[in-house]
Amino acid sequence: MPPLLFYLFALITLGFGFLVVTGRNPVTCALALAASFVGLAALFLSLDAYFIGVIQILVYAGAVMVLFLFIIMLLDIKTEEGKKLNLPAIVSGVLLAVLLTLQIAAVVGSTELARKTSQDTPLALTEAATKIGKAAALPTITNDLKAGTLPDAKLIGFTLFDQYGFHLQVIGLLLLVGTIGVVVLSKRERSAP
Amino acid sequence: MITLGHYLVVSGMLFSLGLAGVIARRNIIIVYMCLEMMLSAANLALVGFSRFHLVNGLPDYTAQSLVFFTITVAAAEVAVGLAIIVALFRSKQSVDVESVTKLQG
Amino acid sequence: MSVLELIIALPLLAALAIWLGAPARAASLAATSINLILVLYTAVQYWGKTGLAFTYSRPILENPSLSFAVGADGISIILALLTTLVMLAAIWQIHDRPDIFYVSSLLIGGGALGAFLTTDIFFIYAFHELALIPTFLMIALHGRAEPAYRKAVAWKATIYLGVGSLVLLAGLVWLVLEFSGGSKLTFDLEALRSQARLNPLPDAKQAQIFFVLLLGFGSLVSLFPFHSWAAPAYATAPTPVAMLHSGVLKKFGLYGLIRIALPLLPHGAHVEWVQNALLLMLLGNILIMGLVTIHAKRLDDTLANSSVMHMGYIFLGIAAGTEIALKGAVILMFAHGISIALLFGLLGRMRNQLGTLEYNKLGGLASHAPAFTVLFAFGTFASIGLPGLTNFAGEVLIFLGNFTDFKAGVMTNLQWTVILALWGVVMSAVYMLRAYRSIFHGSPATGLFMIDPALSQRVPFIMLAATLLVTGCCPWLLLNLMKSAL
Amino acid sequence: MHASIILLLPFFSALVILLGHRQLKGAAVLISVGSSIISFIACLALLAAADDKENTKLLLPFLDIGYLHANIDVLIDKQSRGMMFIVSFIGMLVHIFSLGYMKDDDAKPRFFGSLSLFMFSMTGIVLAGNLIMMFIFWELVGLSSYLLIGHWYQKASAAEACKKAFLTNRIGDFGFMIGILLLFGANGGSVNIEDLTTAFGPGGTLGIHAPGHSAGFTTAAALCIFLGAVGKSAQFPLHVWLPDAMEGPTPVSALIHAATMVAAGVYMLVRVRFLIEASPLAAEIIAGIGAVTALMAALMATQQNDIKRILAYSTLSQLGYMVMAVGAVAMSVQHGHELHGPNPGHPAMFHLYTHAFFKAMLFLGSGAIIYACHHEQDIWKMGGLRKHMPVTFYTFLIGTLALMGLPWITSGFYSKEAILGAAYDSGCSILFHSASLTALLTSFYMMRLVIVAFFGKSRTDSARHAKEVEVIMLLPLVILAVFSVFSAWKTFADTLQAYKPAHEEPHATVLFASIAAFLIGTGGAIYLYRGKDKDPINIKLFANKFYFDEIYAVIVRVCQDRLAWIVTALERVLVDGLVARLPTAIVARLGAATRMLQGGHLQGYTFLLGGGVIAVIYLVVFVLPRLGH
Repeated sequence: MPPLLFYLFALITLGFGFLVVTGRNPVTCALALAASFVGLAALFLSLDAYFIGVIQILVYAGAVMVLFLFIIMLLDIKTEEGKKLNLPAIVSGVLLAVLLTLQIAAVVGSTELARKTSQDTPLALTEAATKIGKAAALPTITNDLKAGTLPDAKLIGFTLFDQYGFHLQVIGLLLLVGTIGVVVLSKRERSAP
Repeated sequence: MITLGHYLVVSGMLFSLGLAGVIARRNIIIVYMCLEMMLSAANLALVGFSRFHLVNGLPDYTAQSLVFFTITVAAAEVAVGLAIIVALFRSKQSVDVESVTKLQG
Repeated sequence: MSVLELIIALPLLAALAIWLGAPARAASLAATSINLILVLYTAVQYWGKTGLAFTYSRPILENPSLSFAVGADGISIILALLTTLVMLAAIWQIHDRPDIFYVSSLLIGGGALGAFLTTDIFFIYAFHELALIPTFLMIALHGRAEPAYRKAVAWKATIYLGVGSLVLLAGLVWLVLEFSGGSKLTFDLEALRSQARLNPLPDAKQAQIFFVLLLGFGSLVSLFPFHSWAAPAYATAPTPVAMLHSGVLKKFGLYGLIRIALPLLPHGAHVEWVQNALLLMLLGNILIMGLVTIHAKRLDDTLANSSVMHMGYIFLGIAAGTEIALKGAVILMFAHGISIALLFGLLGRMRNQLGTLEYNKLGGLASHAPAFTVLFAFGTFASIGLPGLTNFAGEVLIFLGNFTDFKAGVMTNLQWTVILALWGVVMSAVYMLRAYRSIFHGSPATGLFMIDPALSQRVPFIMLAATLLVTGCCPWLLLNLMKSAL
Repeated sequence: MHASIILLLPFFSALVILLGHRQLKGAAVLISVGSSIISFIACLALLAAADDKENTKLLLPFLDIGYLHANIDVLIDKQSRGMMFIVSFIGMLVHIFSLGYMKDDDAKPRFFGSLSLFMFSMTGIVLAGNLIMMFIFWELVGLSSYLLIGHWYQKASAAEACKKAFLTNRIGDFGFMIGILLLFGANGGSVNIEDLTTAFGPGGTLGIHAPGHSAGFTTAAALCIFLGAVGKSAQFPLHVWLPDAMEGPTPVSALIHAATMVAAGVYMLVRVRFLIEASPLAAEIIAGIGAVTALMAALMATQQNDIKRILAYSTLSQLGYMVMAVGAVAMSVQHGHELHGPNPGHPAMFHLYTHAFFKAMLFLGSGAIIYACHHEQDIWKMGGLRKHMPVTFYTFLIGTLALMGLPWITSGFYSKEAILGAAYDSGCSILFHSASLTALLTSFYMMRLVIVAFFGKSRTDSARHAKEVEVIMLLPLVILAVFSVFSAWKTFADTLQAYKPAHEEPHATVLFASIAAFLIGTGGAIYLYRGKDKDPINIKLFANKFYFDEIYAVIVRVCQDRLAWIVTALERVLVDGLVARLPTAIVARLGAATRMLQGGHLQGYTFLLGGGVIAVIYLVVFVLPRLGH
């Protein structure tokens, strides 16, 4: 994945992210956020996480952004024209952001783990076929591996259902509670308050 | 060459952007979007680590499953959050953060 | 059942009876007069004896051995006599006032009696706190100035005395822990005293504990740096409360020092840094408060500040620690209590009749109210230490007590302090005579005039003035009560 | 036994008058006069029973703890007997005189009560056996002078005068008490006069030749006790109260501010002369202050116009004389020559005795004049009273001549000459010269008074209509006039055990000086003032009493009132501020700060959250590794 592309996608993600933060009109912010998520998905792809990249676009850029737009339209939120800038909040926000970035950069710079590149961590797909324990029994995974391609979705599915079965059920429950919550919250009070 | 560091720095900057947005912005929806950004920045860092920490020659999929979980939680959270915003808007007719001071001590 | 318990119980029972609807004035007068007779009886019984008498103890708790023990020696009887006298006078001079006046006076007096007559540190402290509460309430409810100022003054006094009591409590607990040393914790004064004799504490520790006790008792007694609550409180307090608090309750701190601090920490006061600190503070009391009193433009400020100033002399007696000085201190406590109560009582009457107490608005009252003038003269000349009235006997003993170990030619800083404190006697003469001159002498400028109180209302003041004269001419009456070496 | 009568009778009479003056009405006066007569008779008995052993007898217990015996004990010796005679005799005469003088005063019981209180306290001082008892009655005398000066308290000037008198005395008592404390400490707890005399005597522990004798201490003690005398006898720094004390009724001035009370200071100095003789510096200072007071008061008297003020300043001057005599005698003793003679009385006491008689007589005479001229006190508004009031005139003249010291006839001459003698052989010539100058001035201003008041023609009709006062007021005048002549004669002086110089003839220069002073002074006055209607010489400085009153007023205002104002302000700001307001302010500020945390605005919360995260990262990543965890 040539470095140029990486910088391009990073620029897209951060640029639109900045637009989200500074945008006046909520709609532009929402769209900028969607674009930022697309850039992010591209970065996932560059990290050979194809399934996660697709999920990112599907869930975030698709569902969440649509939900935001829907709410903006529903509540007809006008652009904040002319509201006086809450200067102290902006200043403290920017200050904190800069401080955090510097700190992360310093931390990252100081550890040699971060200096590993994708070349010196090549994916040894063929030998992996024999070493992945229980997964080796599944022909679909071993055949792709031997064919030199990365069965990304299958491997995630195997990991999820093999090791994190219980966690999935909890997430399922969480989603259920979330939806019931939404219904209760947005039900219009029959009796006038 | 692109190293893990690059990805982490990008994720850090994205996270800071999100944090700045949460603090600086007055419109609660924008605050919410920045929150989503902070979550996705975390995902980026996780995916970065899973790619550069190989298990048996393959990327470390436990990290990616965690990313999967965060995405799910984020979705549920957005749903509930927006419902709250709607209820809030109905009672306060404004989405300005200043108006929400019910918890004042 | 010792007579002392009856003395303590009577006022509290009377207060209860009033609260339950008994006629306030009758009940309180009866209680206080019986109390006075009882205390006189104990004084006669105790004449010439030494050590504790009338002791009776009711054990309450086992492990920290706590018992409601009463007992009195010369000092407690003298102070009890002071309390009952001032209580009777304070209550007698109340007329057409709500019942709360009677109840609060009884509570303050009862609390003071309890503090003076019990020999258990716990109850000494507890009774004192009981006596403090009605003072604050009365200042806030029935004080003299407009409500906002009155409440501020009450608040200031409460916080001051509250913090003072806390410091005192810390000192007392430290003292008790030091002496019980892990074995049975005891609050009984006699047990602690014998323990102090057996294994006295090292001087350095004694000095520290003494200093903490001094700060605690000091702020209750308006020692110099902690005095700013006293003047406004007395100026605005209703008359009976002012009489009782400045006359009686303020003596509790000094009584505590003499009864608790000195016997248990004999060398505490003589350690260099403690003595110098105490001397500086009491000089502040005498000289600085003397000047502040001279500056006062109203009679109530003058009296309030002068009562703060006179505490300096008593502390001087305690600082000396010799037998003569301590007996002088006790006599001066008795004398100051009576004279300041007399003055505040008369002040209350003046305030009701004249409305104003500013010096430049008064003048020439003597021509209309001769009896009132004579009584006020007794109070004035007593408080400036005229021989023939009790204050002088106390003061001269304190001064002599400081010079007992004087070697010709070398003056310790204790003796230099006495010289400076002596100038306070001149200052007190200045402000008291200025007050007396501007109120009574001269021609009645402003048409404000007073008529003499009816004989029945004059009795309490005549009683106090007579006490001053009798004990002034024969101070040996009080001295024979204090035969036991201090 | 006599002593207890003399001491306690006036006290009970004062008490009875105080308690029952409303019921007693007229009788109060009789009680007080009766008590003064009885105590005079008791004093005569005391003089008769002159058993020469001096002993201190306990009368009443007062303060008796351990080795402190501050009781009411009585020391009867030559000095106290003589003084007791003077006090009770003149006291009785003044009581009788004021019967007439205060006839039309409405507060008579209060006046006579205070007079009895005064007799009680004066007797206390005279008979005092120890210094503390003397101090007690010292202050009681101050109180009675306060009551008597302020008798007509309605007058603002009288109210101010009595307050001023009491406060000035109080400053004197302040020094006196310090002196007593020093002696009490040094003498091991006994302030008994007899013990002190032995202690300072030849064999004693504190005397001048005693081993542990510290000159500084003795001088300090002597000067402190002298400060007490300065306050009471109105010597130089504290003399301002005596002229103002003339506000009181004239009999008061006669008794208190001429004969007895102001003499108490001199009496006390003679009592503690062992102390003064033990310190040369103190003796010189005392003599110096005495001389200065005498000279200054004499100068002031020359320019006064109020008859009582002139007599007040002349008293001041004579008191200065006596104090100078005490100092001079002490100096001469230190120079080695003892007071020789069988009963070595003291020139100061001798002058005190004679002065008491003629000065009381002069004051009572002036009282009669004022009473006759309807309370007119200015001598320039009198004149020609010689014809209208013959008896008063003659007695007044005798008193004046005694005061001026008419050679060989009047008692004043002998006592003044004794003092000049003491000054002469005190070894310091300035004393003698200033003393003789004062003698000259005395005769000058007294003759001026007599000429202006009695000779020439009456200047105002109140002087013209003045007629002789009743007999009850004249009687004491005549008796005192007789005494002012004969009190220095041998027989009488011996009974009073007053000082009588052993060698009959004084030094020639002393005799010449006193006669010359008398002649020049009288001549000058006659020449200047005969037939004049207004004062020819007019010296502002003397008339305004050297502006002392103004100076003291400024000192009081600045040192006391201004300082009091500053101290009050400081106390309120510093002490009240530091101890009370500062903690409350701090607590209030802390409260406000914590409240901000719960402010309820979301952005505040997130900011704090973010800040916390950064701080934790900083600590964990950057600080802890360096600390070696």
